[in-house]
Amino acid sequence: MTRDPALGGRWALLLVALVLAWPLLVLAEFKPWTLLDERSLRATGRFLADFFPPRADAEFLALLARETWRTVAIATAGLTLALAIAVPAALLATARLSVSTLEGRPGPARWLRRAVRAVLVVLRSIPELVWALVFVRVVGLGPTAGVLAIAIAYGGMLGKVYAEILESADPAPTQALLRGGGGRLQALLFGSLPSCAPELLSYTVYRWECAVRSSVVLGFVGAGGLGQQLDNAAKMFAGAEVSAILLVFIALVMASDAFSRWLRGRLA
Amino acid sequence: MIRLGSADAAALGGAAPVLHGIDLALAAGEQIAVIGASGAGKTTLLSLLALMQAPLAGRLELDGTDPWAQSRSERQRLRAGIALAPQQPPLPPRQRVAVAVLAARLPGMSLARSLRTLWSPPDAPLAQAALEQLGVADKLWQRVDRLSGGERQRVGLARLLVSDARLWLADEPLAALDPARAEMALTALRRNAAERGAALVCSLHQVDLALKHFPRVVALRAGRIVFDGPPGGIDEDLLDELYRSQDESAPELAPLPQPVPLPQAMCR
Amino acid sequence: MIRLGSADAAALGGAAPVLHGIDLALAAGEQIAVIGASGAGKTTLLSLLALMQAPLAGRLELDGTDPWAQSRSERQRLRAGIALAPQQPPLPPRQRVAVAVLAARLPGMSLARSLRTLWSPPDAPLAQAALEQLGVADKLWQRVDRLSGGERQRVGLARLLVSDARLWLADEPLAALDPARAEMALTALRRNAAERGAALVCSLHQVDLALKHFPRVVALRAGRIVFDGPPGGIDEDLLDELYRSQDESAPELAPLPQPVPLPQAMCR
Amino acid sequence: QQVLRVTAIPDESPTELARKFAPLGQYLESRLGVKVEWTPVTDYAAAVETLVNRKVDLAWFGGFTFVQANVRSGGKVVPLVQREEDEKFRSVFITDKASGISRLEDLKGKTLSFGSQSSTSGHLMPRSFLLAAKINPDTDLKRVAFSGAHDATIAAVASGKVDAGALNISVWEKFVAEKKVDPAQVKVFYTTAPYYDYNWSVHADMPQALQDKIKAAFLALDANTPQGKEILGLQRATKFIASKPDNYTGIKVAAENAGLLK
Amino acid sequence: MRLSTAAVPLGLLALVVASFWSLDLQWAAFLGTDALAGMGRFAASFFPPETAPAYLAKTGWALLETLAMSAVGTALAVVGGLLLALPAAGSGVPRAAARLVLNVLRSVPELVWAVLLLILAGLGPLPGTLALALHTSGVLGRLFAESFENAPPLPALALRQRGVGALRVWLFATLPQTLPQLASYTLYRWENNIRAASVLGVVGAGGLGQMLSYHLGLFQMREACTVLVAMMMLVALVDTLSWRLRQRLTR
Ligand SMILES: Nc1ncnc2c1ncn2[C@@H]1O[C@H](COP(=O)(O)OP(=O)(O)OP(=O)(O)O)[C@@H](O)[C@H]1O
Ligand SMILES: Nc1ncnc2c1ncn2[C@@H]1O[C@H](COP(=O)(O)OP(=O)(O)OP(=O)(O)O)[C@@H](O)[C@H]1O
Ligand SMILES: [Mg+2]
Ligand SMILES: [Mg+2]
Repeated sequence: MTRDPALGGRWALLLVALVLAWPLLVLAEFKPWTLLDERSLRATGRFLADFFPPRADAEFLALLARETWRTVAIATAGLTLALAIAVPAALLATARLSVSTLEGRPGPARWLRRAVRAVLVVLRSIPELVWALVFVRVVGLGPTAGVLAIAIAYGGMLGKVYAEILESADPAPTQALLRGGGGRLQALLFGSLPSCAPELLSYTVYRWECAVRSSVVLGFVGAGGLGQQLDNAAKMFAGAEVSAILLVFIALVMASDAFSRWLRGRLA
Repeated sequence: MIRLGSADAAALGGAAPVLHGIDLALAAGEQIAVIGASGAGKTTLLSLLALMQAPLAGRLELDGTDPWAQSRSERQRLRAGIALAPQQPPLPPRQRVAVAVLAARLPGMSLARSLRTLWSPPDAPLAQAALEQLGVADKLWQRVDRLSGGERQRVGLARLLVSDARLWLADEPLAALDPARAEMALTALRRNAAERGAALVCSLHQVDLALKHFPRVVALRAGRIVFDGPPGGIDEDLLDELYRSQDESAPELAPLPQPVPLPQAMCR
Repeated sequence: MIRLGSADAAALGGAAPVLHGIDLALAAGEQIAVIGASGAGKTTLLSLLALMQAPLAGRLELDGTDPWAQSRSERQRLRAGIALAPQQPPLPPRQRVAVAVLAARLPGMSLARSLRTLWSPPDAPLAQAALEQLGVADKLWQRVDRLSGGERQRVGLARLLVSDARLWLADEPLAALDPARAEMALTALRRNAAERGAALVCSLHQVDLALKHFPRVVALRAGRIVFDGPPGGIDEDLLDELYRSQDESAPELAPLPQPVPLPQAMCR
Repeated sequence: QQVLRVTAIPDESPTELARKFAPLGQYLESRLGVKVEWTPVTDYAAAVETLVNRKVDLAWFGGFTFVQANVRSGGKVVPLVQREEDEKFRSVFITDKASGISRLEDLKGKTLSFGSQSSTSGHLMPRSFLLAAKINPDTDLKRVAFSGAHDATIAAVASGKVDAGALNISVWEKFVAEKKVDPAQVKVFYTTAPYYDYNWSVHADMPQALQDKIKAAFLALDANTPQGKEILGLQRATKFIASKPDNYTGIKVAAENAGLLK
Repeated sequence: MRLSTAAVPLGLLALVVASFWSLDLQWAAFLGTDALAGMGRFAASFFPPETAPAYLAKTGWALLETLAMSAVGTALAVVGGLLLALPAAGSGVPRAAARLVLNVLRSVPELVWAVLLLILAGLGPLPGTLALALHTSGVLGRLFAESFENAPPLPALALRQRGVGALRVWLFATLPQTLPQLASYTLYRWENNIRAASVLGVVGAGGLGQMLSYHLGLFQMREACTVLVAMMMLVALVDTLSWRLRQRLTR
């Protein structure tokens, strides 16, 4: 009676994990000790020594300020369009508001849910960089491609995560309402939103930060913004400029982090 | 009004049946107490009556038809007529008492009015009247998570009082209440149910209150109904059997097992 | 052993004082029942004794010294000697009963042994013995969220039985238990506490059990101690006063307010 | 006012390209009487697409990118001029002194970095010379990497991240001249035979008169004038000469053989 | 109070409007018939995908490599994220320090980490794996810290009341409650990292991404299409896998 019935399963699981980990480590050529050989340490040291002091003349700073705003603007515009995709998709995709699932007998609506989920998978399984590559070829270089790429890839991501947040919340209040015969939107507003709203909001703000980072990366394929500057600086091995741009990024993301905390504080 | 015919059921979230061959008929406006040892299946029985899950076997009829044979939307409509106050009140933290109570009226509420209720409940006097009958009127605008245990429980019961359901189910409504408030709550439930013609089913551990207040008592033992009738029919022997340890091999109360051994090594 | 001198305290998470001028001394090995109406401050009193919060005013002494004047680490050490079973058993869902129970032994456990306990508890027999005394030994390997209400509560109490604290605090330990299991649990608590020389404080709504089992009863009314002595000193008048509605302006139980009005417009 | 938009394949860092172009742009503005606008792009394919879709008017192409543009536009890309050096351009294979590699055959089982996959001198021609030496980069080498640009290839070899690298000879010579690489540590172990490379191209839809004016402007650059000296120096050219599509048939064949053009 | 309540949404609205306005987006270039036709031609050039067996085998290997990079990177990130999330969900100086580290790790995108790491670790999957691990540690660490902070506090409080140390309170009360959420975040990040791993190929980190940028650069659209299909299959696979795992975990 006091023998742990789960113990065997746990050992088996551990074994399976180890057996799976081995080929993965080999395939990823995971040999971190190569980082410590003398030649790579020297190269690293040279590169890092270049980082200080970061470049900070007025002209460069003005350029950075302009590009920073462009980066933020691309992210904001892209995320706004993404919301237009994500919100309706999430409401369609979540099983939490489904009365049939509540009863343990999925109804026909689950096919709709699956279809919506499949579309979301397609939207986000292609990285925004690839979307951008495609759009750059179509609309030419510039922010339009970046905005569209973010809108599409993030629409898919947000839609999925919104649905999941709604589902991971304590189901009791929502189900009590549905069970009591409440409508879906009512159940959402009264049951799920009070507990999910902070998480939904903070996730959205978090995604906006991600969009800022993405729009940086999109700069690498010509969508403008800080990324393009970073690409230039890195290709020149201009350590002082790289470090200045990195500092700007970090400041940008920390600012949006503070913004998110403040916003959540207001909601609570 | 609602009738179970040799129904089996699993606990909510479980798979194995814990109720076996339940036969139970409930007329409109009837008042029943369900008693039985911890783990006997009282909560599971109420979840069946609340249409939270279908019976694994057997029949369930509501007004002569099987709700589980109907369409989902039809069943959802039927649920609006049934209100359940679970063992642990499912109240979203941070919500105010007034809103939490009025959420019970959502099934019949328009979307516009639901939104108004979130903003500032127009039906607050109704909630107030219900809370008054339970002795917690002064907490109307308090946040739900700032209540004492007994206050929370009474807020959960106030939901029944304001609902316009025809079948009220209360799972151990008195667990967290002192004797006076228990009497008060039971009186309020019975009186309001009678005035509104709603049927009332309460699961109770307080056998004395069950026998004193209810014209009909159902006793469960290990998932089966062992008694169903007026309280007069319950005698000491039956109570003994009801609450005797169900696991026959376990020692009876008398020879208590040795005190828990605490080897020195474990103590520090 | 522990002593409160004209102490005031706020409810946990609240700011306004709900306990006023509490004087209470508890000797080692003593057993006390705390009674009082819902909202009287029983839970708050236990939280004071459990060193979960400092009194707003007045003194608290543990073995002659004020724990709130000590360093934080010293206070942490003192807390290991005090075990509290809250009103709602604070058990992480999905954790297995054995682990949940043995968590109470963490204060004296080495880190290595704690890790082993998570993997597969070596002290399972100890948990088993404690559960047996409460009649839930068969749930040893069940997940906590697959228990009925009364089973959960008993698992919460088993934590007290396995702990090596010298002061056991139980907040309404019998709320979800049927009469037989309530007797059984109370007997187990008192007997084990006595054998181990631990002091025991239980808040109870079951006045009859409190009077029958405890040599000393403390009665709270609106945050003040109105009685402290052997159960013989409690008479009908005192009980009446204890449980009378505390809000003097509210109607007494007799003239029940009018039934909740349900204007036609609200019904559909 | 009319605008002449100009771009170039990013075989060097974009800021370097912009710096190199500035005086040439002013010169063209004065000669053509139109505003000249520099449009940086971030990958080779984008440079090709922008000219094919006529989002720019004039582009600096490598031999292989010119062939790609010509194919994608259905033969509507016209090479105007090229540097004298581009008639006999070369690539070099470099390695670390300590690696023990001294011939192409030694590369078997080693790691090699090209520049961009669309580069003529950093990928296509080195690959075709490897194939000619009976070494298939995709199967005989341990790993083939693409550093993205010629200067990045040098950095990868210098820090020992790859055993060898293949790149444009003129970038190599520039790095040696500017002492950005230590010849005692990194050495050239193979230099390819000469081939045709870079040119300045326009779209065939450009008015013939304008095409001729641009061509004339390039051909008129003279190293004996101060302005010509500066521009030619930055372009690493002695002078510009007329170019023609036939120059690049060899590249096209090499690309087809190497499976890079389908 | 009322005014400042309205100020937040108004401020956000202003940010959105300013973004659209200042970017001067070329909707015409995107929605014009010309552009649509161009896009159609461009899309058509992707079909049919290349299906030569040798090429499929090569794609398969790259797929495995991407899978391995993302899995190892994510696993390392879980370890790093947990190590940082514990202090970050605590209090005082360690909390501030851990949050700073998390912010720095998170604010630098994988691609940028990869560019920096290429100097350190050379071309190939290792810098890619490490880049994923660094960035994801920041992301997961923050999400983990948040779920620790949002976990129902009572179980932890009960143990803390007994004087149990922070680590074991976390192990016995917070972790079991948040485990499904942690797993869900991890699995979700893993899906994310598969896409990120593809992008990293652009800077020389191997896998499907390297093939994609190679073929896109050479205008070999049909081969690129095969790679894209493989990428989508991989994501779909991980998606279902993680959905299943999550369902099991939350049961
Ligand atoms: N977080 C809180 N914030 C503010 N007030 C609170 C909070 N929690 C409880 N209270 C109030 O403090 C008073 C005492 O609460 P306490 O929980 O100690 O009562 P109790 O005697 O345990 O009652 P019960 O028997 O209902 O559990 C009550 O009036 C309650 O409304
Ligand atoms: N989610 C679950 N999965 C599996 N078994 C469960 C689950 N919930 C409850 N059970 C088991 O089902 C049986 C009946 O549970 P139920 O909750 O109906 O009892 P109850 O009569 O309400 O008891 P209590 O008075 O303790 O609340 C118990 O033995 C319990 O252990
Ligand atoms: Mg129950
Ligand atoms: Mg209490």
